[in-house]
Amino acid sequence: MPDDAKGNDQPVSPAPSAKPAAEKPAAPSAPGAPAAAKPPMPAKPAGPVPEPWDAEMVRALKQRYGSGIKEASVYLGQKYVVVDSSIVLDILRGMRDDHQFDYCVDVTAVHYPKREQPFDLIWILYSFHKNERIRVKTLLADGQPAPSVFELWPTTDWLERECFDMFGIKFEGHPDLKRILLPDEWKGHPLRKEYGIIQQDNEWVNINLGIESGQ
Amino acid sequence: MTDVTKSTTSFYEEDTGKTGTFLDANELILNMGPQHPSTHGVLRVILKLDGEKVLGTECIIGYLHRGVEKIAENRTYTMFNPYVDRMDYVAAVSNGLGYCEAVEKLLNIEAPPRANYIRVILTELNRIASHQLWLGTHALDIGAITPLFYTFRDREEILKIYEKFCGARLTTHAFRIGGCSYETYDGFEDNVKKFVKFVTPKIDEYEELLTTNRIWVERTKGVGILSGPDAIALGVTGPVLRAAGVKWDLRKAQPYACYKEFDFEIPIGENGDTYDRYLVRIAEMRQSLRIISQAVEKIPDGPIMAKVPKVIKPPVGEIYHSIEAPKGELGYFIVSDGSTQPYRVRVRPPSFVNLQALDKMVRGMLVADVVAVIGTLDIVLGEVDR
Amino acid sequence: MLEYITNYLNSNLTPGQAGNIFWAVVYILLIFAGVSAAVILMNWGERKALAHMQVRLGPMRVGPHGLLQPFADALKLLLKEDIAPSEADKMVFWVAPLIVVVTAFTTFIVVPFGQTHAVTDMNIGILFMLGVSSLGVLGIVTAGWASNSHFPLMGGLRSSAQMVSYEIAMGLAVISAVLMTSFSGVGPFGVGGEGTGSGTLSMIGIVQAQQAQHVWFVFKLFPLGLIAFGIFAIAMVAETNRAPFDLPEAESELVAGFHTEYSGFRWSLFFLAEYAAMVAVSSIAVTLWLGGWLRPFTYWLSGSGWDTAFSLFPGLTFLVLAGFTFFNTVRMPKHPALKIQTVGLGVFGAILGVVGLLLFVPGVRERIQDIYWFSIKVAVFMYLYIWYRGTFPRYRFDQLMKLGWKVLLPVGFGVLIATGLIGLSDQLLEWVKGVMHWA
Amino acid sequence: MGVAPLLRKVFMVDLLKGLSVTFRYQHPSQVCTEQYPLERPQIAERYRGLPRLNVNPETGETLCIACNLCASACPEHLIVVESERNPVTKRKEMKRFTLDVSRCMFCGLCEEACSTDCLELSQDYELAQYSRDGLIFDRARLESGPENTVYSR
Repeated sequence: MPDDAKGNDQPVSPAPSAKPAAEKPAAPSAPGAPAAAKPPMPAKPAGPVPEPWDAEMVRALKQRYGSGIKEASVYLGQKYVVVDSSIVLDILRGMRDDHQFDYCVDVTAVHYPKREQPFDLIWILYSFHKNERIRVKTLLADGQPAPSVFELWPTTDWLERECFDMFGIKFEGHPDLKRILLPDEWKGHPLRKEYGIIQQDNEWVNINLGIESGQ
Repeated sequence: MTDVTKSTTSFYEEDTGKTGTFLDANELILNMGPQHPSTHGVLRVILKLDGEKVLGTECIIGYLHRGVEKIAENRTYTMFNPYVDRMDYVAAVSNGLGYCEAVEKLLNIEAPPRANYIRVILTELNRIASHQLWLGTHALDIGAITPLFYTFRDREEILKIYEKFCGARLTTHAFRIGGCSYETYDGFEDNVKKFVKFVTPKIDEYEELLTTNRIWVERTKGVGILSGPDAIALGVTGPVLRAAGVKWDLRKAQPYACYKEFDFEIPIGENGDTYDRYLVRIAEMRQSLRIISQAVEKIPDGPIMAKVPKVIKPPVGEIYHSIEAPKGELGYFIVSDGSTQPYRVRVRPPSFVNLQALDKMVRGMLVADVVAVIGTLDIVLGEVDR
Repeated sequence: MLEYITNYLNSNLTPGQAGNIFWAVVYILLIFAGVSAAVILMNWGERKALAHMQVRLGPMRVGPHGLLQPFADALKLLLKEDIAPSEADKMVFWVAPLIVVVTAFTTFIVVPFGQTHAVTDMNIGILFMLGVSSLGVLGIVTAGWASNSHFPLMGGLRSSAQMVSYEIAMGLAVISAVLMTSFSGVGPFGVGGEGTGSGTLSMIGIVQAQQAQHVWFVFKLFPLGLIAFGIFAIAMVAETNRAPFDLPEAESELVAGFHTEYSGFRWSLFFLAEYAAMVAVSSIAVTLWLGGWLRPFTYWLSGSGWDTAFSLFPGLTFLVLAGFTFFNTVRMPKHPALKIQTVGLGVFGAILGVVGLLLFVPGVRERIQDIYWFSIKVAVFMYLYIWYRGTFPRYRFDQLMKLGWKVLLPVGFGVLIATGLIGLSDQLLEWVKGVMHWA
Repeated sequence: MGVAPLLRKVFMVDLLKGLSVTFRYQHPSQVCTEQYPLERPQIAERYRGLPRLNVNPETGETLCIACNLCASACPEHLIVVESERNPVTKRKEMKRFTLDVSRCMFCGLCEEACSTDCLELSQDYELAQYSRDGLIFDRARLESGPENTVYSR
């Protein structure tokens, strides 16, 4: 147990955007990798760069929502769009109905505590017709509810519950939003960056397990 | 989906509350699990029953939650590798493959061809092992106790190959970021070929015991039907989706490793019932054997590790990479902030998503079917709870 | 005293018929001990046979090849803490296993292990047996109810429905066999003219009818006897809650069904009763269709030479078992830790051999061979029970009911009607002739 | 239903097929149980079992150079290496080495990190101890290697 603390209490890594051009990794090394693009890249220290994604669908979306579409890029061959949280439900519905993204693979979030809108909420969609994946991303402020897409894809039921459980993101319109992996009365949302790795809800442990602490 | 139940506690109040007269047995709330012989670990299913008919279910999961995603944020990329084996512990090799390939993609490197072949052989062996374990336990759930022992005996041969290859049988940690850490041992090819020859008649034997057996057919046909559109809406993947008639396999749709070099078919079902899922998995075992025998013939020489820096520091960025694990689409969503530790690792667990379909599949069925359907979904609670 | 005993042994009556209380008590004790021994043997045999079907070894550590395992288990069960759920209906909870075990053993009163080897010969023997054995369901239902827990309750419910439905199919099959006793004709297709057969419900009478007709009822009116036997063979598996009809205790669905809340000694009573019931229903099947204590080919291979040859079988069987045991003794791994076990196995083989030799003694072998043939036939059924369990998946509740009511019941009726019509064929012909004549 | 399937159903061919499989397997030669303490399984050469600290077989000196690579490679942070500089040779020497096997997952990362082939995962798989403390291995126990219990009975 004593040696546990050492590796675990590492400071929370800052968000990528806030990162000062961190020193380049030893060498991306694979011969074809763009190792040369090193010195003063604005925000990206090294490696491949997201390229703007230009496709018919993106143009249609941009035309319809204007500045609601904040970014549409391709990174390592994977497409993603960043959209405003107010229109995300519309966009997702459009993705499903108009652009044949009929399959929701995953709903997940990333926490960047230092950002103004600390949560990235990500939907990973897949289209059987086009054999194509796309990530739809939106930024959320702490406590700001996200729209539930349960109506569009029933599969998101548990995935949204897990997001709520782990990050505390509330999904509006979800039929039964409650914790899924942790006990219902648990306090805290473990995948937030401020939640320590050995941290537990000692009170809950105390009451329900009858021991001092889970550690 | 879970509109039958508001919350777990209210269930008990309804059940034990003093209201209602004695023997007022309209509905019965049955707590199946977490200690139950056929919930495959620590799944708890609350069944709302009318006699033996299921009116609704609610799954309570999380008993095996270990916070794998949180652990990932506090380990380096290399250190996290053994942990992924512990999610779907019956298909540890597939988990490792998915993670290693995701990180490789993030690093923008590619494993050398020999490593890819070894990966394919081991992963396909793992698919067979996982399906064998599934078949044994599924048959046990339905009451046939003997297939379990036959499948475990045959799975043992796979585990022996693993043990010789990487030193562990279950949580193998066989792959490293950039390739495989081990060169094949002497006689690896022979062992694999021998295994293929050994297991082919054994699969026929499982079929002899079950496929035409009238009790097995009655117990599985028409049980837990999931139609294609339903399956897609519910997000199920893997054999469950394919049994519903959707011909979709990531090995074909978006080939990873070196799957495009092999000739194999995607078995699909017609009705999406438990029997079809059984047939699909049996056929998949045979297809895996096909892939293995092709791969072991063509396995090229060369290095087994790509040039990977000692300290793995992927550039800032995020990646989603998924593979076809034995249970379905296993995805890793990794966010890198440029440091040695992943900023966020999200695992898209196939069992977790597939388990959601349970409620839809067992409504109106009998208690015995719940057991059959839990078995046919092929869940591993280590992966559901992570 | 000795004279008293030999007198009795040479008589042709069962103790009940002779009104001899002393011998009745002796027989009851013998049967109780014998059935208990059979249960112990069955316990070991099931674990071993099932294990070998499942490419395992089964018990190997307690005694040589696990021979002492049942005793170790019995001891463990007796010493276990006796737990009753706090919410259970204590009285009923306590009584339920007793009902089950008492009914299971009571049926053995009328089982004829030999011409004179039964406690008594009731003239309603088969009726008594069916009646008492169906009381067992009462114990199972009360056990399920008294536990005041969900899984046992469902087990009890399933059990009541299942046993009651299969009782009917079973009864129909039994009636068609009883009907056959009223034939006087000889051979598989002899039905006899004037319906002069004995027509009896007595267990001994049924076997004697088979002896008189020179055919086991399973071959009588082929295939009617066989079908009736088949119905009974399926229904009896369902009656005893064994795989593939083990729904009341389906372990993958209901944990342990009606005995989920039982442990220790009370649980062992259920166990004892289950196996005793298996022996009991197998005895019915053997008595009704397989000629009871009769040796095979009594008619074709008759004559004193053949009689002597067949009476050597019991001794030979034991000698073969002894030889098998010695063979395994030699094959035991040579390991110091296994020395005691090897010696034990050798001694066991020696005992078997001595018993085998004893069974060659003329006076003994003539009296014992009835019991031997009966036991062998029952043992075949016991093996079938194990074999089914090792092979088949479990039926679902509705499918079980479907099989019982929609398949076995109509077929049973058909067989019964067909048997009756064929039995009356002569009279029917007369009647038809009469009608024709009148017309 | 055709005649053949009907006949197959009536004569229970499907059930008999299954029964024949289980019947065939009863032969003692099919048994695949290993009677463990009597027969010990063949362990693969690469088996990852209880960690061991290798010593130079000639001099008996440890091969460890106290580089701490294993400790930093361990995902569970189970290894603690204490070292001090030898004033004579000016080399770092390992003083104490503890490994908490109770939480070890035998991933083999420490073995891979070791630059001198000192730390190695041995083929010992009998790790049961009577207390949790017994699973915290110090240098002496790690160097002496596994002590296999011999079961007399």
